[in-house]
Amino acid sequence: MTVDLDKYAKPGKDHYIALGLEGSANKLGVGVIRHNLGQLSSNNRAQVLSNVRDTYITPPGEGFLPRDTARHHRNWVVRIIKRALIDAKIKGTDIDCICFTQGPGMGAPLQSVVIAARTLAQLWGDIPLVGVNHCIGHIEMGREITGADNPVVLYVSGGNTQVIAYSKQRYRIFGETLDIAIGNCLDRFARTLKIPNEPAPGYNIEQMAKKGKHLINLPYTVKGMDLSMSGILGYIDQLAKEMFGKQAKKVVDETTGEPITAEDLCFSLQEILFSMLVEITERALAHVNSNQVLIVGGVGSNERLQEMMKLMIQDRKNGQIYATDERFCIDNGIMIAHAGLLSYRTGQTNDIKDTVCTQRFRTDEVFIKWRDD
Amino acid sequence: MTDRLVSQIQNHLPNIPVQVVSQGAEALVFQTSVHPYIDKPYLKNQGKYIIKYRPSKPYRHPTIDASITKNRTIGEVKFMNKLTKLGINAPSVISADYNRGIIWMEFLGTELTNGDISSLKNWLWYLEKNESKEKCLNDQVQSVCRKVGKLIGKLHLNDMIHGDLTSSNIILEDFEPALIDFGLSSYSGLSEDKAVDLYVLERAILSTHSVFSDHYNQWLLEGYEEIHKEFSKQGGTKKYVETYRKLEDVRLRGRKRSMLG
Amino acid sequence: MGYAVKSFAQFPQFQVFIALFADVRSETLSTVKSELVGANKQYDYCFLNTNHLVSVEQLYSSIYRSISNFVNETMRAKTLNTEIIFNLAPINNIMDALKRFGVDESCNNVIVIKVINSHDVVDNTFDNEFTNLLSLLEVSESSSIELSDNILFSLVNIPKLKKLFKLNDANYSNDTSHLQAELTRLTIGAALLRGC
Amino acid sequence: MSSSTLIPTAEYSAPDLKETHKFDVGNGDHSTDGQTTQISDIVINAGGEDRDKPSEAKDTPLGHLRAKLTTLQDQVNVFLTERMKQDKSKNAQKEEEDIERRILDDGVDEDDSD
Repeated sequence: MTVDLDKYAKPGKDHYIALGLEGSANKLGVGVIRHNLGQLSSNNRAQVLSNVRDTYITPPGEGFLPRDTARHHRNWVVRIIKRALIDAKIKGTDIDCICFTQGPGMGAPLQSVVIAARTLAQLWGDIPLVGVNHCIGHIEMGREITGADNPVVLYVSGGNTQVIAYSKQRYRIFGETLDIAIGNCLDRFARTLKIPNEPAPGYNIEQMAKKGKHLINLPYTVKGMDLSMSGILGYIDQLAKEMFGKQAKKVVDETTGEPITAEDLCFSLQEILFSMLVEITERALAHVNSNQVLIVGGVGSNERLQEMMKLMIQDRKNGQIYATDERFCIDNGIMIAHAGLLSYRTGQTNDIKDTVCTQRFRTDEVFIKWRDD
Repeated sequence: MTDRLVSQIQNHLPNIPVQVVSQGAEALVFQTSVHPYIDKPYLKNQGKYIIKYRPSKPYRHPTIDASITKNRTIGEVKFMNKLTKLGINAPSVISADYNRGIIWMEFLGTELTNGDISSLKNWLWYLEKNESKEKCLNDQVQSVCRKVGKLIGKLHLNDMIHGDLTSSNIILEDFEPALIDFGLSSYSGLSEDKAVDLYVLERAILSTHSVFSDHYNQWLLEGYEEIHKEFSKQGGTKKYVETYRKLEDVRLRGRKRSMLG
Repeated sequence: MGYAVKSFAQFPQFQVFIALFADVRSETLSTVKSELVGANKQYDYCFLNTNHLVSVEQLYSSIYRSISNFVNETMRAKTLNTEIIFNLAPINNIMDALKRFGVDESCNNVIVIKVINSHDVVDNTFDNEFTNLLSLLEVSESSSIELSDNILFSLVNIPKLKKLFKLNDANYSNDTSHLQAELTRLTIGAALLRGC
Repeated sequence: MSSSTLIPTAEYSAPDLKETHKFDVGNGDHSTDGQTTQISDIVINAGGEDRDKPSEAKDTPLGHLRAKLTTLQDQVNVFLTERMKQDKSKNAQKEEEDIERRILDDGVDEDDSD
């Protein structure tokens, strides 16, 4: 039995339009999505009318501070919304609901964006507001774009590292990081190496890793279904400081005797982190007896991670890997619009007083009313 | 896929006939009728042995793969050997090849009348399918569940954590329970880790044996408490109270702590 | 009684000659020892004392692992004969293993092992090894006794064995008829974990 | 001055204030380049440049309102930051008196405090 998604359809309107606002980290994203009436399916796909994004970039060696990130979002949000509406060729009053990231994420940036959402909702005639869990946004957009109906989801970003599987109207967390997120780990190592943050530190680490040859020994810290990364970061940060700091300590690869380079460090860090991620994903697949993997979150655009996941899934009976390109896997507004519209179509909306954002918002706290498989 | 791995084990162990018993995320479990070096070993079952094989993972860098396979295999043999030394029912180790991720071990369990292996899961399923409610909750079932509780209690009293307790990882050898599959096992004295171990089993029994799971789980905990009382001199009762309190916390928040977004 | 020939399903390319000799004189044993140290080709056998061997299963487990390491080129010792001794030991020190399991002048029961390539075996190969050993060990045929669990259990020094393998704190069942089985399991387990 | 002049106002009351504090933007020349909402120094010192300045205020009623709002926001930020400093110093002062009491009653050893 599939869930009726049209119980709240407006009479005489054969589609829905939703505006999505994302700003939980350093990316400000605004997206406009359109659903036709009826079930979403391969011949009734959600349509992306616009998907605009502006990223707050900091100089090399610097992370993004909440205060400046919120300032970036505050001063750009109106211009980005205007562009999204123009691209989508719609007016504010065409919109059925305004969806915003309610959490998890950084407090101040979330706040900047939700103020914009509340203002528009009242400006365009009391349009309903829908609070969206950032991770659920990634999952639902990934499912819609790739067509994967019930994948195990690996959510890997600057702020999150979780292995998630759907069961009984919840997205359950099967395994997760016990300390820092993988994106955060890669970004902080990029800062240690003073790698540029343009377009993204993780992207630049990936390019360097491609040139890496020697693998250095790093601790492998998987604990059951969970993993921990702060120890690895501490270890490789220390090594990098010794090699490139005042000491300029020369480190040599045992087997070839050749000197270890920064590229080798990036290569080794990726190999150990991604091996751990693929292992806990495979463990969740075996546990729920699934053979579909969907990677979401900014780190999901890393080709080496996708390649390793593909190698793992090929070993499972007609295993299938799904990933989205940088338009969707990196934080964006369209995913918030899509997930928010699904909530709206099952009657889940937020009164203004319930639109307070929260930094801690666990994926399994959300009732997935639009699924009942 | 499994055939690629079966051929891999075949060339590691030539002339040893193997059948796949199960395939988890990390390892394959085979059954064979050939003992590696002696026909009449000092084991519960002769003529049936288990081979656990950790194949190399193509996605992992060869150096990482080799060291993980080796460490995990050594870790599991160490854990099983310690159980044997402590007299906690578990398969005895026959032989091991750490570099290739192979462990030969004792085959535990017998065939139930329906041909399934006598794991706690299969036995309870068999009763639930073919027997009356009284039979499913009779003294024998009660005593087996209590013995399972005592077995896990012994494990925890030695600060050992199984890590993947399910009703299929408990084998009955003429109604005496034994633990198997130590791929996720570890050592910890923390009552939190022991509570999570119990919680995972409780959830597994709830989902696999939902009809009478309340009774099973209750008897199991009674056995767990009983063994702790027997060791009250070594602080067993205090440990039980602490672990039980943590179990109530874990039940509330689920396995996962709340995480910063 | 004579000797036994053991083969392993996994390694048909080898056959293993095994014999147990009782009442070997200490002087002969010290000669054997010096010849071994001098790497005299004639003494190309693995010589073991029986103090720390509780069952045939324990012995076979080491021979099996040694041949496996030999085939996979992962031997820790230089020769197969020394590898067999090393794989019996619970501590990661070859010299100490030789002292505990190898030729011991104070132990007059000696187990002799030789691994032979199957394609080198002709019908009197093993008989020749046996007669060669009778002369090397300066014993008569009657001193060769059956390599059985009962005999090994009668010869083993259990307190020494428990001390070497650190098994004094292990959990034994109160039915002592299980002792040989339990010690077999524990010695094999300990040897497997040598150096781990 | 266009007919519909929009003047933003703000007021702040708190139990320890005798009377409500009223903010008055005054009629100086306002701009959207707020003093208290600049980018952090760390970013500039690390060689970053500020590409997130708010757009200039247009010469329209709403444009003027935005500029005045910026001034008002600065005034509010300055006022609140000052109050936080006062609270901090008041707490520090209370902390001071408390130590004397604790030494006399609880025998807190003065030396081990860092």
